[in-house]
Amino acid sequence: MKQEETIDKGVSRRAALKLLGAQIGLAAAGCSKPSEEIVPYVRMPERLVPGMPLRFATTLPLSGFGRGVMCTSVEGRPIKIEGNPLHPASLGATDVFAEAAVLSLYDPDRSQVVRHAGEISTWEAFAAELSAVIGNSATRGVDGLRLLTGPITSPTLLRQIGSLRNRYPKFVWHVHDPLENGAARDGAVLAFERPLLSVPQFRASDIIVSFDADPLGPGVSQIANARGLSARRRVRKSSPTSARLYVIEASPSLTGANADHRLALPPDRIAALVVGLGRQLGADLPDPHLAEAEATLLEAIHRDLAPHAGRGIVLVGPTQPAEIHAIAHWINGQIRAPVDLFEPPGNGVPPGTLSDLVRDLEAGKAESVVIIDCNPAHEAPPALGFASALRRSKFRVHVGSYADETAAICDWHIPQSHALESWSDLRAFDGTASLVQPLIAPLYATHSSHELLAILDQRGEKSDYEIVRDSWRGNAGSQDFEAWWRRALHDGVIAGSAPAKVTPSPKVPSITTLPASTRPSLVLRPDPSIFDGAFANNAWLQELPKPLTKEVWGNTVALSTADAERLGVAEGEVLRLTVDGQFIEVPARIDSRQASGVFSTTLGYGRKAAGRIGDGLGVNAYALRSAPRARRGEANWAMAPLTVSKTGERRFVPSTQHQFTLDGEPQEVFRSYTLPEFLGLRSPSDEPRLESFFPVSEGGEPRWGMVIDTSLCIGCNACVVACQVENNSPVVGPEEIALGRGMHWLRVDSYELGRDSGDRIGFQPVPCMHCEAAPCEPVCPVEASVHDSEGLNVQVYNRCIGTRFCQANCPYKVRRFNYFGYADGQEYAGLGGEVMRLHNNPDVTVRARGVMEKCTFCVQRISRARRNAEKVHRGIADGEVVTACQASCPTSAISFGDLSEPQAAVSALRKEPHHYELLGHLNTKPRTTYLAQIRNPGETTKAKP
Amino acid sequence: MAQLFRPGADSIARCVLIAIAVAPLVYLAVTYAVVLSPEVTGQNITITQPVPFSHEHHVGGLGLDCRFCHTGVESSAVAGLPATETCMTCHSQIWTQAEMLAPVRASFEHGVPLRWERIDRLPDYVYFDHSIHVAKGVGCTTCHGAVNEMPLMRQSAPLTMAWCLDCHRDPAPSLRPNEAIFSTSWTPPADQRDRGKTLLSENGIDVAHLADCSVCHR
Amino acid sequence: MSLTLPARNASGSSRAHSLLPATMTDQAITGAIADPLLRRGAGRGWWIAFAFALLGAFAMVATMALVFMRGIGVLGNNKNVVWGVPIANYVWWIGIGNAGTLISALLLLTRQDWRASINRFAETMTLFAVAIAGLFPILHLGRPQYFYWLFPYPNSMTLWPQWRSALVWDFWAILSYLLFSIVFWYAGMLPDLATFRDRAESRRAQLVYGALALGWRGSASQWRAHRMFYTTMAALAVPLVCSVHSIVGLDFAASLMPGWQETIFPPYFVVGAMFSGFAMVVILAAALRQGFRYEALLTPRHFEAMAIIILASSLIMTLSYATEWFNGWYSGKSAERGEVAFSFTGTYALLFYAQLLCNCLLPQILWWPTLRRRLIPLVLVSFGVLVGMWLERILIIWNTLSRGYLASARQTFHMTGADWSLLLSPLGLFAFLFLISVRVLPSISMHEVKELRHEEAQS
Amino acid sequence: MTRVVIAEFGTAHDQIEALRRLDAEGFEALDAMSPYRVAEVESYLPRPRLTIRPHMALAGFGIAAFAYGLQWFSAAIAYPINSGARPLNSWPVFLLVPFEVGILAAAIAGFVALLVSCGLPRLHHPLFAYPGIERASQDRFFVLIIPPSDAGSRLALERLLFGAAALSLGEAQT
Repeated sequence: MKQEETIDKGVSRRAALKLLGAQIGLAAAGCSKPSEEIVPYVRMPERLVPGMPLRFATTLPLSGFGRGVMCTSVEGRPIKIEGNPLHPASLGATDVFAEAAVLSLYDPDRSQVVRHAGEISTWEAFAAELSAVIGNSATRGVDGLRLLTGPITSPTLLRQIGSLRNRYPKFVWHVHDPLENGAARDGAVLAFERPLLSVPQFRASDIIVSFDADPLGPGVSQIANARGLSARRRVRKSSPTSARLYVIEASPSLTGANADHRLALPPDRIAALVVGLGRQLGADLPDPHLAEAEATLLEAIHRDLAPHAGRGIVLVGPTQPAEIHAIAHWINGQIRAPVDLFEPPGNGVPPGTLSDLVRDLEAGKAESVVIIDCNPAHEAPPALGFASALRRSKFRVHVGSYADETAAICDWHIPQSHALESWSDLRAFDGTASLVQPLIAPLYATHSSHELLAILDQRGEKSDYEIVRDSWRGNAGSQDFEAWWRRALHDGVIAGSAPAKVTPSPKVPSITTLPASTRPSLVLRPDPSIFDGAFANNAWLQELPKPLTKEVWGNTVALSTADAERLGVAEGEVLRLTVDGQFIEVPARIDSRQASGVFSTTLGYGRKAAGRIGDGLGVNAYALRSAPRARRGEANWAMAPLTVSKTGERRFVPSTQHQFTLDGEPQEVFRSYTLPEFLGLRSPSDEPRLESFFPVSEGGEPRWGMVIDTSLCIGCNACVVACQVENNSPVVGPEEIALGRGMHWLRVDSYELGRDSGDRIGFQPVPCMHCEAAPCEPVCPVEASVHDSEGLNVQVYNRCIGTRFCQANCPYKVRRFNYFGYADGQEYAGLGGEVMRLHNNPDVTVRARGVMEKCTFCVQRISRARRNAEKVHRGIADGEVVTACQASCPTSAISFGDLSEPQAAVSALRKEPHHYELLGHLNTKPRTTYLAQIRNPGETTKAKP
Repeated sequence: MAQLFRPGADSIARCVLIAIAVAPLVYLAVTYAVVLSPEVTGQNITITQPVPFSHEHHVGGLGLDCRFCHTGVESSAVAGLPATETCMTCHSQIWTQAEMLAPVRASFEHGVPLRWERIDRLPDYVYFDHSIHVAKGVGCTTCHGAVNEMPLMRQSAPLTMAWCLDCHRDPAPSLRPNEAIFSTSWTPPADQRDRGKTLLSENGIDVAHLADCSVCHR
Repeated sequence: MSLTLPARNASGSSRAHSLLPATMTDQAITGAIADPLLRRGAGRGWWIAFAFALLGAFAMVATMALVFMRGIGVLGNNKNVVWGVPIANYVWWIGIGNAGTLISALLLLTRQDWRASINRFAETMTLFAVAIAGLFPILHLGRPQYFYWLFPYPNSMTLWPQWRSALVWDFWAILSYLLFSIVFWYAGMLPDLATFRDRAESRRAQLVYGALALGWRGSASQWRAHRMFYTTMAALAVPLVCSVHSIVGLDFAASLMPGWQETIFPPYFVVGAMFSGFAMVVILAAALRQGFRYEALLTPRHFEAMAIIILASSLIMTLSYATEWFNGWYSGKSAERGEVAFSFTGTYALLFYAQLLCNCLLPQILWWPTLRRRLIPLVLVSFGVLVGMWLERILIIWNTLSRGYLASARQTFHMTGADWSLLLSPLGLFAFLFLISVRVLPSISMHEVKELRHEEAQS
Repeated sequence: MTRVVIAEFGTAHDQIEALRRLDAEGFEALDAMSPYRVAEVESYLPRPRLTIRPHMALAGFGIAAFAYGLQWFSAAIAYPINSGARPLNSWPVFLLVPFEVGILAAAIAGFVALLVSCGLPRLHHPLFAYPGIERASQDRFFVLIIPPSDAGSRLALERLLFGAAALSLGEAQT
């Protein structure tokens, strides 16, 4: 609502650069005091007060779907993304991709100019050639014009494509989605006779059974799923219940990590279990011949689902064929599962596939191809032969944020504006639409897809602003459109735009044979950090430790301990994986939680034209994707047969955690109880307090404290990136990580709790503990590490001389040292570019080389809240200070507040029976404390391997 | 054997020994003096500006309120410098041909901002917030000096940490009533200490927090 | 601890001429010590050694420049093992540095007559070793340009050092110890400088030594004051030395990390310092003896006495290690026990066994009198001890910081090229300084040797 | 400026013997010079009270007290900062620095006192002009005697000294 005027009146790029100039001046100010300029505006933009941040609602895309966000902008620079509570795909939280979007915006490797045949060209030249080509085609009815895009939910884009279709009757739109779950769509067709989308409502569930699905893993509905599940797992003294999660999966996923019962099985056995469950519920299906462990687990699931009619959900993942999805739909129907079904967004005619396009290209039927915002040259299965087919077209245009692999095989490359630079709209995974509004004028001469489609449509050049508004003019109804528009922008969500739910009855597909057992097989997963590869040049994401492996800057192939022993493979040994004659060579990682006979790796790596950050990292697993097959959609997720051979090479992908098992006194580190055990716990106030030589001083008020619920933490990492963005934490690069360095203030430790704990992973976010008796403080010789009167353990960067005694003496090892000027002149790869300074949070010092830093409990946010409160002579309310990690958390696992306030949420949490201090026996009196993980396994069953 | 040294050598030797002992102390004293000198702190040093703007004339003479130009001072961390259009509110009417205002007119005409030299400079790691100081009873002239008497602006305080702490540890002598915040003529009354104490409690200033490192550094 | 010499020398009556040959008259002693410096040029051996040492000194300067300019990221320290080679070097060099003054003072107070021949160069060794040791805490800082913030001086920030930090204690300990050692060394050398002044042939040497001797005349009243001062200094030196290395031990012991938080650290560090210090003195004595033909001044009896101290120290070190392991177990804490187990079986186990071999087993050959009276075995043992003691220091750091409390924070240290250079090149710098000093300053105390000879003659 | 008789001896033994005889004969020995400390000579020579140790003690304890005071002032008064919840005046650990600097101060004070007691620096001293005195720091031993006023005693002195194996005899200013 505010943004509209701001943009219209022009917080121009120049304005941003002016401030940039001031910023650089500030940064250069050293001891010798070089002169420093103040550059005021010529005309003051309305509502902008220098130094005051503004927040705007917008929407960020992921796989074509939108997640609503609130973006903080300082003097025209978007610097921080947070969740939009009103948006169904955010609910106030974020995921790693949303948090990292700001870095992509300022990425200096982004494409900045129009290129023709590799040479710098202009938009005008392109428009001229395009109209010539289209004009030429037009005389022949635009026979050969093809549009290839990624998945699209944007109503405006769909409208524009529909318009193109009307204008050129033979025009065809193709969609390429490397992460497509085709089997699910086909399964829905089998069950409902139409490709319905299904959205499970975890919030309303007691029993969740996941057959290789990963609802908590990275994806468009991750946040909503996690929010929903957390609502059913928030175990408190007052509500000692928890939903039960069964996961049967081929390779470790976040969902599996959070399971109460987990069984690792190859994909074909998982299918057998679904068939078995169908049979148990009365479907006419062949006998799956279950092994004992499988049968025991299935029995337990069946026994659990029966009494929870209407509160049980069965989910099936993309590795399963369409029939299995259909059976799951049927099962969900039988148990009245809380799953919403609705029609997928579209514009009437379903788009063609990439295979269709390749076929047409080879047949010479596609003369002109416009590729928008997708990278099939990297992602398409090699067997499809996309690149060679594309070369047969006469006119190839690529529109994208990067001059990537696909741009390299096109004649024209048009730089695309970032989502934070352009107007658009998007639908969430549940169909809710919301607007995308720019937070900054395009940094470079970039264009939006809307502008491009508009000139394709030849209805005159129009700004994306006008195009998007045109799409919604009809929606205002009786309201004044401007008011409606402002409301939609302000809320970040368009009320009533979600499609109606449908309630068809599913039917059981008729199958006679079960999927054949072919082992070893290969299972692919989207990468938890760089997803499908589109984020490959985002250094924050590349350096984000993957939740389960803690690997960064690359990918590995995971194999089970049994397979490793059988093949004689050691950690780091490079394996050659061959499928259908295509092979890749990936370093091995032995994972005890991997299903035997299954090798798994993640997609997105092996980029060749991603940029300075992403190039040459990892191995491209898309290369192993087999060509599209019926009933499995375009994108294959499980491949067999797989041939594995050793290359004799060893290569290690750097990782940030090297031991995943707890030893010594696990109770001091990570506590995990079953629900019955929880009920028997004493209240923490009954526990004896440790004695100390020193007088007890709890400090002044407010007494800031944080409580982290490890039952709720799903390990998604959003907090880690949120912290990095908020606090200007630099990236160090793979070489430094390999040396054991890194700058994340907040890390999520993951522990394998073992089979006795249901194979669950313990996720423990570890920020600074802000110990009241902080071991780091008395050892600092210069008072750089000290306490403030509100109990924060503060690190005064400008006083720090870098003895590192504090970190040596920190039992939690939460301090991070700038061995080089990671943010201060010795940046990794292109991260030192001038434009990169724009992402910095002006409220947080950019640390110099040689100083120690660490979590501050977002002291800048505390300070802002304090100043705001003090200006009007009031106290800080509970919930007024929200730390960056807390704000991002999709499960609200992190609480922060004033411990001296008995009514504060944190005070209540500290009284929970499963509350504990990390390494409490050291008597450091941490202000960050934990709630133990509560598992809810079934009583009579125990999943056996 | 002949004498190696002349009789005067003894005195020289004594002087050398004493110098060795005294040199570190002298070094300390000299550096301390240098660090506090205006050459290093910038105190009272006038900097050449693109336009020789006179606070003496505008504030002292015309009686403009500080907030007329420094609009952010009550709401934001930075007080802000006026946009060129603020200057032009008057100077499109008066002194329209003045030579010294040529840069202002050029800026307005071409949309190129004026580039002022910063006068009161704090290091990057110091987070100073104008609005909270103004809200709590610290007047403009307390830190910026009698700007109404400055034909050209200069930094009137040393802006060292010790100087900041003087007030943060004991704000009472520097606090003034709300209505006098923007006054350039305010001088502490005789019973300032008592009045300051009253203002401390009225404004809810918790002195115990004020010398925390995290108040200014983060 | 009491250090007794073989019985035949213990009583005054049988000590006559036992340490120094009868041919060593006052004149001969002066000549033997002063003339190689004042009347003869340096030999080829010295020049060759000097060339190598110069190379090492340059390497040290280059490494320091690299560390200062690129940042300490060039070293292998990582986010959890935040300390590494510079700190180990610091402890090692300060250990070497402790020995000189300790030897000189302790042996003076306990009236060990063999002290006279070794105390001067041991003190010289102390000065250079402490000076080099003092470089490392600065070198390991992230922002070495601000090291002076450890000093309490009036400043515009109104900030002071944080006196509870072991690093501040370190700062004062090193500073005090270095200055104290300089005073002790210089005062002890005053009469010898006067000898050099009087014996030098060139006018320039006369003037330089003359100025340095401050006009020392050797009058009885001067000797009397000198002795009073010198013995008082020796009495102060012993607690000072013990406190210095105890404080270095407190760098670790005053923490709460497993494997560090141990009350045994201060005494065990002091003994460790003496252990490595004597090893270094043995090596330097052997080199001087060969280089300057000091056979008459540095006799097998000197070496034997030092060998016995090395042996005794080795036993104490072994006991300390055993105590550490026992306490680790006895504490009942899994982190402490795990730490001990980690040192035996963890990442650095091989280095740990090498340390035990060098510090505990190797010196045991000195039980054989024939071996400890021979130069080559003794020097080899000394080299072993020096290596073993460095390993001990680096493993104290690596083992604790690589393991720590949290399983998730375990991390291995990897040495970089700069680490190796920083480890080895200070030896070159030390050799460089020491070689220069033995060419220009009396490396054996002439007046004390003469006094010893006089006392022997009297009795 | 006093005139003294200087006798040179070849060994410390001769020097001691000469002093013993001088003392017995009632001559007043002013000082002795030797290349090392000959403890036995001191009983025959004037022994003014030495104040080196009191000065060292004074400086040592004084500076130590100052150091403690500085720590207390800076940590508890000037800028009281909560460091790991430790008491502002953490006296046990505040004793370490005073100990170190106290010893340093004692050493420096002692050295200054030594120089003062020895009358150093004294680069130019009349005795340095005495021929052969350079061997006083190498291998010769000298005795300085206040010359008797009457010629008879003077002769007795000379006889005594030569009898005590003096190598040479002379007069000098001191």
